[in-house]
Amino acid sequence: MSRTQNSKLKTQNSAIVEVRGLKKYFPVFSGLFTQRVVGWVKAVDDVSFSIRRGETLGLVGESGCGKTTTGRCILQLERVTEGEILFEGQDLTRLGDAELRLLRRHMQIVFQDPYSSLNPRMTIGQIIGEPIWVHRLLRDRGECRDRVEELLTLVGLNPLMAQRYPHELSGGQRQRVGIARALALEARFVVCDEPVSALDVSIQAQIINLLEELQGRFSLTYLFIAHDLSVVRHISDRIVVMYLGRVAEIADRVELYESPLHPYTQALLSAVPVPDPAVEAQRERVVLKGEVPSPMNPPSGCVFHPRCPIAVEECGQIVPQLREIRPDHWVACSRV
Amino acid sequence: MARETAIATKSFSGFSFLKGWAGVALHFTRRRPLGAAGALIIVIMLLAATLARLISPYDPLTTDYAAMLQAPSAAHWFGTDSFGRDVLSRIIYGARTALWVGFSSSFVGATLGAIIGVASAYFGGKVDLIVQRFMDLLLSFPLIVLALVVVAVLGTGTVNVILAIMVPMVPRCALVVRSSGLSLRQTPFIDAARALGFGHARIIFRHMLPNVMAPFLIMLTAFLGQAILLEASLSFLGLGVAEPTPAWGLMLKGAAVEFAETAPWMAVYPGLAISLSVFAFNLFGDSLRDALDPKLRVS
Amino acid sequence: MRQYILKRVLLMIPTLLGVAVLVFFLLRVLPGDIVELKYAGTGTYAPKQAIERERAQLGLDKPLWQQFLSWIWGIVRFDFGQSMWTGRPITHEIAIRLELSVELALMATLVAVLISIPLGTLAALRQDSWVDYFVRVFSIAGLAIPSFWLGILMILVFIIYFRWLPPLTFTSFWVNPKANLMQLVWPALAVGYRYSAVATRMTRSAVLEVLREDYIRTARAKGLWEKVILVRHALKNALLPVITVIGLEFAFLVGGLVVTEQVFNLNGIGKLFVEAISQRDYTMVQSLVLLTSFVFIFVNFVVDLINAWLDPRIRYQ
Amino acid sequence: AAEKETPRSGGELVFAVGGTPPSLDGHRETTFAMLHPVAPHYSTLLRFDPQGYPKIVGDVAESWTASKDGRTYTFKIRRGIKFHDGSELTAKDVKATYDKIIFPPEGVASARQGSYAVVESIETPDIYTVVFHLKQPSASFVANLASPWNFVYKAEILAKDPRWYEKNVMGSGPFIFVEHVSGSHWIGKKNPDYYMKGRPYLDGYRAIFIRDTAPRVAAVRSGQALIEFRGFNPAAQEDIVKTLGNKAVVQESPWVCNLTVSMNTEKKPFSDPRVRRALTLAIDRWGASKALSKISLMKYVGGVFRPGSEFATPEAELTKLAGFGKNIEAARKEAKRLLKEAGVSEGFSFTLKNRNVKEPYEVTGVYLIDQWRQVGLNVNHVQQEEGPYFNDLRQGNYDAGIDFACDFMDEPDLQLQKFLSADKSPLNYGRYKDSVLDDLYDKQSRATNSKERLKLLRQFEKRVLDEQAYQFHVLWWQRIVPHWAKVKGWKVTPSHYVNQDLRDVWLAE
Amino acid sequence: MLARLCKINFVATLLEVRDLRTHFHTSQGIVRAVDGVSFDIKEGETAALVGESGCGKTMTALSVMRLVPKPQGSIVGGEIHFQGRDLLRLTEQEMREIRGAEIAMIFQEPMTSLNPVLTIGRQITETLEAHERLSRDTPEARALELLRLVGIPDANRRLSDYPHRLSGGMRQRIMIAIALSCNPKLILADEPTTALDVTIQAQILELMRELSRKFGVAMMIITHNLGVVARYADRVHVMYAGKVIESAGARDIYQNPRHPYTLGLLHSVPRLDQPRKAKLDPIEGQPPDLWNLPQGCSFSPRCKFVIERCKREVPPLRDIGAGHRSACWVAETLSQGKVSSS
Ligand SMILES: Nc1ncnc2c1ncn2[C@@H]1O[C@H](COP(=O)(O)OP(=O)(O)OP(=O)(O)O)[C@@H](O)[C@H]1O
Ligand SMILES: Nc1ncnc2c1ncn2[C@@H]1O[C@H](COP(=O)(O)OP(=O)(O)OP(=O)(O)O)[C@@H](O)[C@H]1O
Ligand SMILES: [Mg+2]
Ligand SMILES: [Mg+2]
Repeated sequence: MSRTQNSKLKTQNSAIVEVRGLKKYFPVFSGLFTQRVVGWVKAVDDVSFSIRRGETLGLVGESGCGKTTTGRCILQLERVTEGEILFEGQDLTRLGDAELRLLRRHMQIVFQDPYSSLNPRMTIGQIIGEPIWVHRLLRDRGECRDRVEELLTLVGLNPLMAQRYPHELSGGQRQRVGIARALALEARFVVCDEPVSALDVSIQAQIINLLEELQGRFSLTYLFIAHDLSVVRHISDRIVVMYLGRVAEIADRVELYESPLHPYTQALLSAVPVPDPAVEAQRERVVLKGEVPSPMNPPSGCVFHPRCPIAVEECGQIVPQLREIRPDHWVACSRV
Repeated sequence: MARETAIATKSFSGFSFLKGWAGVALHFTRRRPLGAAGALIIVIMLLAATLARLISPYDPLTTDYAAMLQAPSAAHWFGTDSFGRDVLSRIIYGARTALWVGFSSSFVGATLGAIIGVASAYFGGKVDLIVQRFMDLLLSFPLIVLALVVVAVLGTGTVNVILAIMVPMVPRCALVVRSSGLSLRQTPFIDAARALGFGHARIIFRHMLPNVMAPFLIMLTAFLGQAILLEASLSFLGLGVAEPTPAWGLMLKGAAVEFAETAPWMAVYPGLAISLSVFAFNLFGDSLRDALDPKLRVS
Repeated sequence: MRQYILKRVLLMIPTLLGVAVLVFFLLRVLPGDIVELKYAGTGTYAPKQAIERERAQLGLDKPLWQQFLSWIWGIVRFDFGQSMWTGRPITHEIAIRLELSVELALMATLVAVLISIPLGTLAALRQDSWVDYFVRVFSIAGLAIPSFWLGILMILVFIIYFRWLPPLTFTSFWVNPKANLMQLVWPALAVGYRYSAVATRMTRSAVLEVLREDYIRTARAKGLWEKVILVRHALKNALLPVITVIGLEFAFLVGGLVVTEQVFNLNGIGKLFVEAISQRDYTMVQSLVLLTSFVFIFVNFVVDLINAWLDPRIRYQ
Repeated sequence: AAEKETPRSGGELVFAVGGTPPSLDGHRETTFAMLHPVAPHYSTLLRFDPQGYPKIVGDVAESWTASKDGRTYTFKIRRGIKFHDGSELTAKDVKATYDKIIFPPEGVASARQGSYAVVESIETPDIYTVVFHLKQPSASFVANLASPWNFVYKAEILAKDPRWYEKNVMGSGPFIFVEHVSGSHWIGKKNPDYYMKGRPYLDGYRAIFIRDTAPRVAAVRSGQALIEFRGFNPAAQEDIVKTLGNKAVVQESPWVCNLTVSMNTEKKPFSDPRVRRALTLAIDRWGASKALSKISLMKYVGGVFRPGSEFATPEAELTKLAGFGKNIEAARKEAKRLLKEAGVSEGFSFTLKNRNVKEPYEVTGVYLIDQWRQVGLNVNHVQQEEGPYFNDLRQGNYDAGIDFACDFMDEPDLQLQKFLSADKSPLNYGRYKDSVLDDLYDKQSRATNSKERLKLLRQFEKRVLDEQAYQFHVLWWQRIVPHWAKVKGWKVTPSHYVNQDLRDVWLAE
Repeated sequence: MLARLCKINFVATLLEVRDLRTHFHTSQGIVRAVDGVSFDIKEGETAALVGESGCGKTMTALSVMRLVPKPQGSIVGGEIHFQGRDLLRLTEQEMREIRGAEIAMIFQEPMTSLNPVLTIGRQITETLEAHERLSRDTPEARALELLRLVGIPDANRRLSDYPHRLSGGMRQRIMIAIALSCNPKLILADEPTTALDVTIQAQILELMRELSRKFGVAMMIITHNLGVVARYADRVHVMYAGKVIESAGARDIYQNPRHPYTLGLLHSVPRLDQPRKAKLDPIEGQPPDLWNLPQGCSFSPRCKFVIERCKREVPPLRDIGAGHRSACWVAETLSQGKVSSS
């Protein structure tokens, strides 16, 4: 129900976040007296995409391809090397510490690891209540406590949990607390950095359902980072596929899964296991050769060409640009 | 009959009230008997120090030249020293000095070190580099020189000794805490705190510091034993607290060595007191380290 | 690798310079002046102009920065100057003591290694058994017994029961090994025992920790003999932190044995340190601090090299 | 009985020294740690009779005469004294030596220059005669020439480099320098050409530097050192005697050393003589003598002069001085009364600054604090290292302090100097000015009549210790030298500075 | 495929685990990590052990190897028959000879399972030496051969390399090489691909299948993801809270699950091969704590099909036909339709 309304909104509203030419290089130090920079880890290299208000944008790719870094850059937890991050039209990269701090309440993050994302020395109540208190959303202890209980109920936890410490909770419960904390400041935009990949399959579904439900209720916008393609397909409206710091493909969910264009996306999709031996037996597998290269010295030209089944010689020379092959379907491959 | 049951239920409820702490203590004792033994000695020391006035048989300062160098007897359990002062009383009061010097120097030293270490890890980059260099410098500076310099500038006396012992502890604690701080810095809940728009001070003091409690406590207990020993060594070198303050190291200094043969009790008992207390703190600290974090390394 | 070594060597310079600045100015804020101490030492009176003259002679009348620069300039040329107290060259004064101190430190370290590695390993293998408890109590006792106390007891035992005392003057090992060892063995034992405590505990915890590692489980799953697992897989990894600790202790022992040297009347660096500070022998203290800091940094560097040699993860960085 | 034995030649004497020599120049140093190992290499103009202190005898000087007006002294130099380099020692060398001491050239330090302020000039009419001209008569002049510090150096060397002797040894004494290992030991060997035939008896000697008491005592007990000349405290003596039995002998003597309490008279309430008097009255010196002598060097009750010396006040008279009486109860009562009168409240708290040395400073500090506690004063003990301690005392940054004096002989000029007005004597840490005392000092210094001098000294003592109580003595020290009986020919003196050239020392067996 | 299935029926049983119990003594009490586990593995068969985190999969495998961490954990009961011998009755020395040689194991974390200070070559050859399978000079040659076998390029150079220079996938290949080195009969692979990327996961699994076929090695793949093993396993054993609650042939279990937990597991994951569902069907609630198991069936508090009996009696693992075993009182009446309709 709410979902259809949402999708209507999506088309009308402009982007809530726009990433333009984002680059994040981590320096590699060495050298004599001074710590001279001898190289760069190109964690994110010229990435652009936008996130529309109210949608869920999925971000998939192999480990180390720069998904987390992209998310952290958007939230300014990492200073970008180059590029712009527009949040509701405002370029975050140009803001100072104090200005940023005010904006932070509108964008939040839910982490992958439910065990280390909560301060083990604080009670659940303190963890959720602290941001409310610090940002002075409520000035009264009692009100604050009520609000915490309300949030706990919202994410499906017993309000009595406020007294407990994180270690007394299971992984799924902690992830709910993490979500409640993100909601405490009434954020409009939430980066979910692999929020379910550390959880058991049976719990994953609970959290995914919760995230979807909350999105409907508070018209949230998600950047949903994951490497499990079936989960991403389930939750996302549009999907960005990254490979070695670059965007390989951007497309609508249905479009991407039904007709993936980039050879990497195709391989990725074919590698996803399906829990049915009958189906599996018939599925054709594109098993990629080789390993993911190091982002410190990525291959020249198209970063995927050493593993690409359809690569030709020129792929090693020309960096393919993101092209809109079909409406709203962007691919960075010169062979498509 | 009825009264008996009343008492029984009362004591039972009293016990259940204490259950939390008693349970922890009981568990600790069962799992780490050595640590529990250490804790017991520490508790005895603490009692001796706080109740010194009540339990010591004599005033520790009163000299009695009629009773110089007396062997242990019913009147003086541990004998008397060369001024005719009661050794037992001086040892009991000496626990005060030892604990006061030990606790305050290691607490202040470790806390300062922890704050510096955490802040250095949190800010990273240039700040970290500069702080690290400075800590390296302090570390490479000979400990004994630091102590000697402090005493030379300020003279002997309890407060100065505390300072002298404290200074070298700061970089040592900072080093250890920084390394756990560095990994803490990478943990998501610190990122979460930043994402929530908290200030630096809040993140350092409220989110990072409480989470380096384990290395902090371990350093603290390790320092405690060391501080007591250092105080004794400094006093032995004549750089510690001043006579006639009752202090163990001081009791061992000079006189005890001179009279080691004619009046061995003057040397034996304070020596035992030092060894036993340092032993206890180390024992306890070790077990605490095992209990808190087997992976943590303290050098 | 060569570049790494060069870098580390060059990085010593700023640290040593920092130490130099620190010690130089720390000494100048100490109350009491070497010249006045020299004369007032026994309560006799020295005329003012004699004191002034002496100060001028020692160069103490010049502005501080000049004194500092000329000192540093001397050091750059490996000229450490003369002791302000005895007037003899500092290199000479230190050299006599350094041999003893380094030898003692080496011997004590050897004792510590011989005690700590077998005991620590044993304790780890038999965790929470009586062997473990014994080793822990034994090693902690080493930490708890003040070394001056142990030294005094040793000397008293020698004197009272054997009517014998280790030689009081130092003979170089190369001149007379027996006399040399007779003098140094006892303090080395006393100190070595004490320092074995830290190393034993480190060995124990390192071995314990390594034994919990996944690759030990892998080794077991391969069906290796327990002995091979211990020596090849566990100890090699566990020794890394132990070496660091032992190295640091060694660095500390050179110049840090103030009390022990005093108790055994050893003519070493530690004793010289205390004397020089109480005499306000500025040039001497400065050189000594520089020396001990250098030893500390250098030993650290060597330890890092050893670790790099043992641990390929560091080696290839 | 010992004197009857015939000395035996040979052997090496090993002795312990409780410190290390700074420079080797006797003229500039003030510590026994230099004197004990170095003195055997040198001769002096005069010396104290080794067997009969305080008699003064010649060393380099064969004889001497004084003029009637007491302003000219003529010394005849012994012929045939040779420096260790073989050259002959002459009047020229003596003059050069004393010129360096009394009129040190630029850049040369002289520690005792002040003791020779009366000397106007030195002349050498011929190579075996030295003449000292004084500005005025001086009662202590000859005694000062027996100073053990005044090593006779070679004029030629001094002419080339007046500081040569700081790092080198070249004398004419009974022993020749062999080796010095810094901080470790010092070796000397017999001088076969020593002017006194048959001396020295020893083939050589070895001084071992042991700064700390415990190993020093152990060294003597184990026989690694046969003697330590400065002296041990009673406990060490007991241990040594217990270990060695009849292989040990103990020589004892009062010592020309004492501890005094000095007060900052510029500070309230110590500016009030009543308070200072109360402080001295509160000290039970006779009790202390009994108690402390068992555990420390502190022993003899005395005024400004060493008890037993020719200048000392007899006990009967001494007990009349404030704080020296035998009725301690009465004295304490009086002290309390005085304090009350001066408006010092019960429990008044002040700081006692003390040297950070165990023996006998700390012991005395503990004792004094306890004594003052008994008249209702609350004393805070601050022990400092030598440097800061002297600094504070000199700058008046203290309430009360334990001061000390140690001289090489009994001599009013030396012992009274520290009580002169602060502008006259830098050793006066009391910061007072008292022209009466200054006058008395000058008079006694010139007094050639010993009776008259004694009278002046009594007046001086009464004013310092009793009437004004500016500074007051606690106790004088005892010198106890327990040593191996086989060390012969050495007799203890009231000063550990004199009689250290080892000329007459020999080893039995 | 069918041929393979038929073949299995005639092949001898290699490993037979009966009522295995492994307990841990912890401060909370006794943790029943493995609480009566029974299953068989036939020669050459690939079995999968599936279950949520903490349900005792690793401990089951370690119990078979007799490598349960001492002294906290101990095998308190049951039998493990391997080629007719009860492993639990062997001496430590006999067991050592079996480890690595007869039964090999691959661990979950390729990053930490190799010793960082020994070369790859050394870590392979030491297994060979321990079991004295080869004469003195051949281990290197064998190591080289193994590296080529697991598809490591430039094998010669890699022999003298240290583990930290290799990527996770490479390390897992090394682990496989080590496991294969002594031609074992059985390989226990504890989540061999969980730590790896999807594309690398596929590589490793394909490799393992290929090799197991080539050498006829039986394999037990432990995983928490039902999808991962669908393609590779012949037989699947599902574990829940220390017990095997269902085991059946692979096709059977995916198409006709006979335990509510398996059913729930299959339904709670989104699937790429099916149209996207509006909402996922999670299994509500939390897995129980192993030191504090509920009465009766451990799954009963989360079960949609729960009946009164489930809360009282522990359902035994029973045969419900065609080699399909399930530990549910209502296994027979369970149908997929019921779940989707609820
Ligand atoms: N602080 C850092 N310093 C240096 N390199 C970094 C840093 N953070 C990330 N990197 C590198 O940047 C690259 C991208 O990292 P990122 O964490 O964004 O990947 P990811 O796609 O989130 O991977 P995963 O799926 O494993 O979470 C990696 O190669 C990583 O090693
Ligand atoms: N050393 C130990 N001490 C106490 N309990 C332990 C220990 N090791 C494992 N356990 C407990 O045993 C149970 C089973 O653990 P096991 O490792 O077999 O689970 P698993 O199914 O392999 O889980 P995962 O999927 O997370 O690897 C867990 O609940 C765990 O808490
Ligand atoms: Mg990530
Ligand atoms: Mg597992």
